[in-house]
Amino acid sequence: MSTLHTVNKSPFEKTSLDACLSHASAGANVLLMEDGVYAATKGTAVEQRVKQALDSVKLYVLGPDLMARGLSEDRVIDGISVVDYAGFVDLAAENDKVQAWL
Amino acid sequence: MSTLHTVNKSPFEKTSLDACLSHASAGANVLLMEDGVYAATKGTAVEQRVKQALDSVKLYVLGPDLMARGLSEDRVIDGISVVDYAGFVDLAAENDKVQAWL
Amino acid sequence: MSETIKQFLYLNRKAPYGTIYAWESLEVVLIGAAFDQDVSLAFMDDGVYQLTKGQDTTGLGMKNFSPTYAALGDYEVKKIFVEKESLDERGLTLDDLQHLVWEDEDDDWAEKDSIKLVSREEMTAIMDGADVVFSF
Amino acid sequence: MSETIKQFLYLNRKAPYGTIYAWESLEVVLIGAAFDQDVSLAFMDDGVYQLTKGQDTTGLGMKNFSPTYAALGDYEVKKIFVEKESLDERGLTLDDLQHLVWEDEDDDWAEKDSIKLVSREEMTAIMDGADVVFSF
Amino acid sequence: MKFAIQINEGPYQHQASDSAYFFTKAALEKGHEVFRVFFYHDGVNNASRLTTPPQDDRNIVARWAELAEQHDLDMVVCVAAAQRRGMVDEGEMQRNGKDATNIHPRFRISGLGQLVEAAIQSDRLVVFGD
Amino acid sequence: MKFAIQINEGPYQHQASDSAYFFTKAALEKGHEVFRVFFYHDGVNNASRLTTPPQDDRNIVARWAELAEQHDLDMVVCVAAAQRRGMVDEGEMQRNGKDATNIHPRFRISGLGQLVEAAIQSDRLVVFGD
Repeated sequence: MSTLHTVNKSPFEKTSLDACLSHASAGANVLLMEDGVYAATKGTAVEQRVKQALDSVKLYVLGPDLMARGLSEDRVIDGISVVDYAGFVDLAAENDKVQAWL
Repeated sequence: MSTLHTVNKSPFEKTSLDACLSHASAGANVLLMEDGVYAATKGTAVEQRVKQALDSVKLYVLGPDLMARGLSEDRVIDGISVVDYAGFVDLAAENDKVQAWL
Repeated sequence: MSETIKQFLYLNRKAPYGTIYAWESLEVVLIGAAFDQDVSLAFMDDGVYQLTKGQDTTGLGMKNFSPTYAALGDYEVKKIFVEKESLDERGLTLDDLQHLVWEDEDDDWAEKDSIKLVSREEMTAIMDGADVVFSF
Repeated sequence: MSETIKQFLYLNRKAPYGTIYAWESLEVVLIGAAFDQDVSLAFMDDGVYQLTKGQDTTGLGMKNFSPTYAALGDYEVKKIFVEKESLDERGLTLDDLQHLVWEDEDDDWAEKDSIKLVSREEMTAIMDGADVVFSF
Repeated sequence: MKFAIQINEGPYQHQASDSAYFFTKAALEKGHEVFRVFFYHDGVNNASRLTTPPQDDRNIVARWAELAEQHDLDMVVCVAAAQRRGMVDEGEMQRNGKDATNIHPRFRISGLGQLVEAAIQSDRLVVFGD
Repeated sequence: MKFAIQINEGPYQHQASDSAYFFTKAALEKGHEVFRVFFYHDGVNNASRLTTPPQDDRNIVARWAELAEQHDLDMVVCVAAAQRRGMVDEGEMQRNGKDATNIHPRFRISGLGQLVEAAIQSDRLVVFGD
């Protein structure tokens, strides 16, 4: 069964992104939202960890959350797709369940 | 000026302990409280980091918070002092200020 | 109450007492037990701290809710998965946790262990198999 | 309002919008400016994200409070310390942050930079020098 | 498709309620059904009719109430969580000997079973929290 | 010695208010003065007189009110934070056109200046939060 994992916290503040990535099975989808969007940006201390995750899971980032935080889409790591709330709904519908890493 | 730093989150959930320890100057006092008390126990993945901190700062842990979590005092790393709320008040009074790492 | 049987997974990743999530999550499990779904509880990350023995909240004036875990067997909640890597990281072993059991009606009410120690890989498989994941 | 002059340090370690702490902290700074204390603001860890340029909250329907930082100079808040290590870890440089200034009355109202980039060691010294630390 | 939404945090302090709102709105606009929005933990505080946010900010409670009105949403506040946090309707006021109510009329207080039922009846449970 | 206490989180969800209570109580028992307890952010929710916690758990609001009564504590709720979260006294009710109040009479609503003043007048500011 396919799962949409959601991560809403900064990887520099909380360990939830790492917990999610180390439990997401190959082919899973992971949506970075709220303060979780910082993990999607280039040049950070967690960039390698995120790029490595891209080998086995598909990563998405919520556009409105990026914009609010002053992060333009060109700062987003290649391979991560930007979606809006409608895209979030589609992901939730296309996967068999949604698992929030609170 | 001497400072009492307080850390109230688990080092496995949040990065505040590390932020505190990397900014506490020599001779500072650090109180582990609430979910922060987990950092005071032996055998964890952060034990070495905590022991290393003991070389330059004095560490305290709040006893009632340990007890609530089922952690007896013999699980506490040597060199960390257990205090109660009265001891917390004394620490706050003896130091020149209290800095909370929220 | 419903003919649908779903695989429910309650995901417990937070420590007790510092926040209320652990306790209010357990309240959902107790209520949910009446709905006859296929229930599993996963304890990982700081969630493993919820199950420690000897919790004594006298000094905090809070309700000690840890005895409630021992009642889960009576609610037919008997699949409790604890992640080994999470215990290791925290310097804990199964001996530090409560011994939770359920009584097997089909085996002359023999007491059986509810807690199963699983690896991170097994935990991933358990999560993958769930229909609904409750997070708190 | 008081003859005591204290060294106030506002410690900003949290990102904006995901939680309200950054904004409600800034409200204290604005109110506190009327009390004529010696005020410093420290931005470190995720707090550095508060100062990024180009914040646009249209898609969230939230108030964009980032322009308020530019008004701090008018409130005589002119000591804003940003930790270099925190920027580095997040792939940011000073160019990614707003350019905050204050006007120096004693120097023909010349605009001067409010933000000072400091090392972790300097940040430690700044914290040590404070009389009161506000955390949110 | 049928969605159930769970919200664990109160208004303003965390973004959880905002994210849940935009998700719910987008789901409805796409023609999906939202079986129930369940407010748990501090999430119960989203139901207060007594909030007065600044005029230049969003009104979280009013926004939920309007969306519920337009789409006939079932917005349920957990009774146990509500009691701990002082969210009160007429029935709770009388039962607990209180002298006021503070719940917005578009929300209703009920038991945790409503969350479990929503998870069973819906195709997806989506949780928003801290 | 004179203490000022700041509480950033509401009751029950986080331990902040509990820790602050025991600290304040211990400080008073040691003969220290507590200049003010300031409730900020979700901390304002500690002032609700409408809570009904389970009988086998502590009553956080009542406990604060009793301590305040015994020691004539000044317990201040930030007005801006209170408006966002629906914590209302008589004055706020009238000013904002609300139809009820929910604040416990032992607390008072006032401005953020009260926090700054407390920090100036006290020897120590101790902050409890998330």
